[in-house]
Amino acid sequence: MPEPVLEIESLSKSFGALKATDDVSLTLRGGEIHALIGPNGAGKSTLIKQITGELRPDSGSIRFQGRAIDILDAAGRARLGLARSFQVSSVIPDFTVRQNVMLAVAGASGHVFRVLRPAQSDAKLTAPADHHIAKAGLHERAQARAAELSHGERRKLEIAMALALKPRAFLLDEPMAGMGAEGGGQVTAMLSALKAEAPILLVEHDMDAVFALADRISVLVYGRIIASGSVDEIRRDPEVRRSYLGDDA
Amino acid sequence: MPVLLVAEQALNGLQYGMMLFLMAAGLTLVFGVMGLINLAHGSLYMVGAFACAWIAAATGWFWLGLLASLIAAAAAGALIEILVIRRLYSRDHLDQVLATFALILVFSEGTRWLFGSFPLYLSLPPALTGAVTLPGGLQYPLFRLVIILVGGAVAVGLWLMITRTRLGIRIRAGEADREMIAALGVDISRLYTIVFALGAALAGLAGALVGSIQSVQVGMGEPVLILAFVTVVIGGIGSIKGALIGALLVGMTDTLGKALLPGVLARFMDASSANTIGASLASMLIYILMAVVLILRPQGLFGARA
Amino acid sequence: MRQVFDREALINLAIFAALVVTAVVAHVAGQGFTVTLATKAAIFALAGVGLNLALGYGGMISFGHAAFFGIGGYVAGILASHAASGAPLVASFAGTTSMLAIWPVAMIASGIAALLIGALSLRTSGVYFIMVTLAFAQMIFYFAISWPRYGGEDGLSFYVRNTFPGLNTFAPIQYFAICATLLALALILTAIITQSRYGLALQAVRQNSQRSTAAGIRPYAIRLTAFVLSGMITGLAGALYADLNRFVSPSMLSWHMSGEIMVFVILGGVGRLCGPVAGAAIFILLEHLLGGVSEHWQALLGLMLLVIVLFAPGGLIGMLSGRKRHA
Amino acid sequence: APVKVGMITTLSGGGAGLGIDTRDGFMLALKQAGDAASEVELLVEDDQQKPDIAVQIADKMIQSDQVDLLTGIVWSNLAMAVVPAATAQGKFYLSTNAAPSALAGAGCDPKYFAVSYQNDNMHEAAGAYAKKAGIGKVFIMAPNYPAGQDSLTGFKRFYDGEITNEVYTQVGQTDYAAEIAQIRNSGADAVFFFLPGGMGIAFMKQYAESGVDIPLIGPAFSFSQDILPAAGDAALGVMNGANWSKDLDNPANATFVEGFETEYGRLPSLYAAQGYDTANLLLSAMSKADITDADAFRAALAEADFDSVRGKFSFGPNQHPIQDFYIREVVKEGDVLTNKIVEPVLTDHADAYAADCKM
Amino acid sequence: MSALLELDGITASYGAVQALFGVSLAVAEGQVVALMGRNGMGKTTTIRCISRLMPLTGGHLRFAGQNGAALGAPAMARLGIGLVPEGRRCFAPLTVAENLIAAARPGAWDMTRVCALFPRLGERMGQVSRTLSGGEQQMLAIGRALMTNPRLLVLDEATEGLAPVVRQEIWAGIRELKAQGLSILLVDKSLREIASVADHAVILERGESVWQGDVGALTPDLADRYLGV
Ligand SMILES: Nc1ncnc2c1ncn2[C@@H]1O[C@H](COP(=O)(O)OP(=O)(O)OP(=O)(O)O)[C@@H](O)[C@H]1O
Ligand SMILES: Nc1ncnc2c1ncn2[C@@H]1O[C@H](COP(=O)(O)OP(=O)(O)OP(=O)(O)O)[C@@H](O)[C@H]1O
Ligand SMILES: [Mg+2]
Ligand SMILES: [Mg+2]
Repeated sequence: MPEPVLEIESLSKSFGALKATDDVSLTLRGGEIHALIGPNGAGKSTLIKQITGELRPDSGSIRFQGRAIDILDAAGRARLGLARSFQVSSVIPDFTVRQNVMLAVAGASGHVFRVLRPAQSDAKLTAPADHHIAKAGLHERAQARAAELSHGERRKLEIAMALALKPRAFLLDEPMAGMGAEGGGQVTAMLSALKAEAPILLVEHDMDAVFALADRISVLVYGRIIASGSVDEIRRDPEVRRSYLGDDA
Repeated sequence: MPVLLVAEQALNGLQYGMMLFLMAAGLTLVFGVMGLINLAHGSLYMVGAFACAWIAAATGWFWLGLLASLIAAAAAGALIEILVIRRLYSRDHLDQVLATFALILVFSEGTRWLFGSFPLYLSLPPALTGAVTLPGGLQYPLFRLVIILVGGAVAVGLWLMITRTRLGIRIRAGEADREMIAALGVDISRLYTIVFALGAALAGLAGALVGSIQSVQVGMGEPVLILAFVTVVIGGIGSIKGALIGALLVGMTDTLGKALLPGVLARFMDASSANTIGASLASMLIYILMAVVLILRPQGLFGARA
Repeated sequence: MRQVFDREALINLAIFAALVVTAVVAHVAGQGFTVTLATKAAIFALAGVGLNLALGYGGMISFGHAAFFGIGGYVAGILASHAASGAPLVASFAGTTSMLAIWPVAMIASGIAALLIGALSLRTSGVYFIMVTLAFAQMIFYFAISWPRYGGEDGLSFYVRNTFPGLNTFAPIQYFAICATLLALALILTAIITQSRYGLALQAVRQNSQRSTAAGIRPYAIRLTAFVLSGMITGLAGALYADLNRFVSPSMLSWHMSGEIMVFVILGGVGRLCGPVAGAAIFILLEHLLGGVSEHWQALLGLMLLVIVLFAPGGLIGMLSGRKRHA
Repeated sequence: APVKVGMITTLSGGGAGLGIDTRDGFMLALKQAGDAASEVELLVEDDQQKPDIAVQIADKMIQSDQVDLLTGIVWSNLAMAVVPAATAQGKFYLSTNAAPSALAGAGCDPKYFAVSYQNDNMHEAAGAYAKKAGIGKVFIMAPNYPAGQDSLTGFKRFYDGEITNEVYTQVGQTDYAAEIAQIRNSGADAVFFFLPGGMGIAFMKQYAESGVDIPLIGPAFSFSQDILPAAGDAALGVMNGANWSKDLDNPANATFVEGFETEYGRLPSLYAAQGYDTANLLLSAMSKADITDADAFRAALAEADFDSVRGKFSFGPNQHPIQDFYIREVVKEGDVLTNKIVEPVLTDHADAYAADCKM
Repeated sequence: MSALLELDGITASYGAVQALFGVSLAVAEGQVVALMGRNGMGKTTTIRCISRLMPLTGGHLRFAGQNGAALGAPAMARLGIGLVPEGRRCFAPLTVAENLIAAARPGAWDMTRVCALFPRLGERMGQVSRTLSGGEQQMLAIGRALMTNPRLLVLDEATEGLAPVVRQEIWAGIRELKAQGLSILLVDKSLREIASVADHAVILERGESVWQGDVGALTPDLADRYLGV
């Protein structure tokens, strides 16, 4: 079995009386897509925020590539190669698509305090950016302002930015949301190619995609993991069917 | 220091706080709840004071002047909302800063043009003058007690309006997403005109009331503006309760600072430097208070997440 | 795309050239005071260029830049007055009248102030940031008013302008040349910074700091750096302004001053390279022209400003370049 | 030869009333002088009560307009910014009001004349009155800035009784409840306060409401004719030290007061009186010497050979006035509040700094 | 009888960029119409035009017998358009209850009924909507539109980001609303669900309506060509 890249141990986070995540443990191994599913409000996004460092857990610890990252801030974790996409698209609205991705390249490089060379003509930024834009299928829109993108196009930009971080692990919060059949298909293809580069923790409600992609699935309900296993195991699990899948599966 | 003096100073702090709240109440509505940066708030305060002074002098009737202050300020508020502010909601906060800065110039110079450069006379009606004796033998001006009451009443009224009425909820919804509230069928423009006029009327009322024990002159609104902003920000933007608590805190800090600091410093240095240094520190005190509050709680005491 | 960019660059050049030409023509025509006005415009523009870096590019709406302007001014005033009186300032150092020595000190002093104020204020954001910066500036203002050592409210005069090797700083046109050169340098520096990788990060942080963080960028450090730089440039402007008047007073530290610097930036165009230059120049021109029209010229000025905000969103440069500001 | 006069004064903003009176008083004198004033060319500019603007106007008047003489500044901080630089450039400066101590002592200058008073004088007069009236204990109060500190120093220079409290208020403060509470508890027999402009109005109104009835004393500034209508009855009975009053009994003053009322339809203030005197001083010097001969002109000014509305008037060695000071009381004449002279308190009074002036 | 909502050749632009080049569609009383197309084809833009959040540059828009192009957004909403916008757009600092109250207009739908439809909202009445989970926000957006008691419910990707069970509930809800006779215009990516509820479909391609007809007539061939299925 490949080495675990990301190990989460007993993460808990409460908002007042509400336990958004409750003693969650989870691993992400090299080369896999680990899907995290669960009803709305189960705590999936909250979990991702704790992993990326946007939220401080109340207790528990996180190891990434064998080292504890609990003391790192969000930017530090991103530079280590923890890339994330947002559930609600989050881009730099007045930047072009290309500038958005260049920003991610610059951020990943860790050298943001360079002032002498114009960014626009810095091949260290532009070349990788163009590459990732093409990969995400946005090359025709490279010069468009992000604010002018349609919803689906913006989702693609999120993925391009995640790619640009040269990640060692992807945390994708509903990358499929809002993609049409065609776009969704593209993303599915992209993700299955991507997992060779780095493992993916995938939060997604699109079960067709999850069942097609996931190597493992964990189910989070009311902040607790109630089941974890292969696609078939999860599909058959009566508790999961009742609380989440309904008669979809 | 004698007990009675301490009691009186504490009462003064409370009263000054309430006065600040009264001055800030209109701003709380417009700045705190609608999210509009209106530097011309002080000008509306001035409009109220001038309207009151003018009508009171012309008719000899203070209460008519007070009514006039409400009407004049509300009208001025509605007018600038319709002519200027309305075009700026969709713009940057910065355009609001520039436009309302321009309005200050127009209002101040316009008022001078109408009323001249000299301060106007406005004083309290006999019914409100004089001092009353409080339990414990403390003599206290009646008017200051009235300010405490009016401030409290305005606070409660505003709080009820904002949190309990549909109007209040819709205003806050409009502040969060103007387009969306319009798409739900609420005529947000008219709503904003009403709220702005209401905020202006409160500013005018404060101008008239406070002006009658301070001075009514061009430029009287500017120090008020800054103090009102400080008050609202300490309490937390969007919170009426915050504005009230902020005002009381500022009032107490300022009054007690002025009263006590020189005495405290005199233990460490000679009397005359204690007096001047104490006074300088006292004048910086509310800003220090604000900085400390915001550094510890970046969203103000009762503000929602920044 | 390219075309439009060039248009704004041309406008920038034209604005700066207009300022210089005004001063030179006035000098040739013997209109010493017009040169002084142009110098004042250049200095205010420099202060605005400083603020623009924080406000326009970094999205930090500072309502307290008068603090840095005033600190720069007081550094110049204090050094010069000590040099004049011979009273030692620290140890045996008795001030200086050399601008070349005064400027770095002014920039360091205002930079340190910006570091302290920025480090604390940047914990907040939005309107709260506006108000904390104002609070810090007010503290310094009240301190200056009541601190008798350097004149308090009365301010501090130093009668003769400080010196610059090889130039007669008292000649209006020569002093203008100094100020205009520094302004040009600051503009070039701003252009370089904003085009760079760091500039990209700064502007990204302004628009979406959550996203920038997820891209591995620390918004706090990026912002604080810009804030300090911004304070230093405005501080330099303060030192120049002190020398223009040979006088400093707490009015340089007042919130009106902060407001005015902000107005220059907004009037000219937020986040536009030459926005502050256009804004300061127009403001001073209006102030000067309208002052001759009526005693109530401030009302006219207010009306003019209103017209500009309402009908020229994006400031003067926004109107001229006919294009939304691009990040 | 013609004399070009540059008047820098405050015509807009909160303090505009004072500058307008200064200007109007000055112009009234020119007007009344008729042909004698035809040689005077007057330029007036608004300093907005901002020191930097004042400096720039001074630069303009000196560089572009080439005035011979400057005058008109109301505020000390503006005067400090303008006067030394102007005299250094060889221009005369005649002060219609502000006369900070820095320019009266070591910083005096042959081209600088204070036609008004020295800043401390009014406070000294109040102090002298308190002493003369045998007031045992005084509470003193002023804003915390140099003029305020000078004011309390000036008062104490002539008052030798007990000071119960020495309180510095905030500049621009509008609420005085805390200070009034201290006054109530001070056990003082009188309160001396210096609170110019709106601050004074606010204090007096609040004091009148407070039920405290310790008598008030102040310098003339807070009770000048521009302030009184706004303060209203709250100012009644306050004693204030002054170098001029509209009821001073001399022919020049009668002409002035009557002329001012006819011309402008309001009562003149102290600032108007000082502006008027300054113009007359200038005219008197012009009739004796040519301004191009600076030494002669200076000598002519120093003679002070004009009919002052203050009666006796001469210059001391530091070119600051030697004049009488009075205590006035705020009274009501019909419906109008104004001042009435009670008694003179200092005669032929100069200032405390003259000895430091090496000229 | 004329349709409740009728669009005829409408065009619209974002600044200088034209986004709609002629969209025509009609929704009859009680009908459910699906608006379909790939990403960026103009579905949301069409909806923004209908809700009067964007000016038309050409074409005709009629709703409930009135010329919609002449109305502002609030007037249009009061005529009976209930919008569930793309991206939810709940009023972030307001609580769930306040979000609902802000929209409320008298009629059959009230808080009780909305909570019956989405019990989760009932549990979270006092929570600030900013902190709701994605799915909860979506429910709130639908509930809020219902509170206006619309004649035409307009749903822009209303099931996006919802758990399968909830999505099924929402589709069931939509079918229920349809059964009650409410007219609905909806945008969604799920062909299967659309087929189960919509009567009629309109397909957009590059800002133009290129196909419309019965949902049943939407062949796999057409779906492949226009929707990339
Ligand atoms: N800051 C907060 N304060 C209070 N409650 C919160 C906060 N953030 C999240 N919650 C609550 O925590 C729970 C988990 O939210 P989270 O966003 O993690 O859900 P999720 O699993 O991502 O759901 P979805 O699939 O709908 O996106 C929700 O009930 C939410 O309302
Ligand atoms: N605010 C905007 N400014 C400029 N162009 C825009 C803006 N919003 C959308 N567009 C452009 O208009 C076109 C139509 O966008 P629209 O959002 O209507 O697409 P859509 O069909 O809803 O796509 P999706 O399925 O991705 O939501 C797209 O090309 C998009 O880039
Ligand atoms: Mg989520
Ligand atoms: Mg869409």
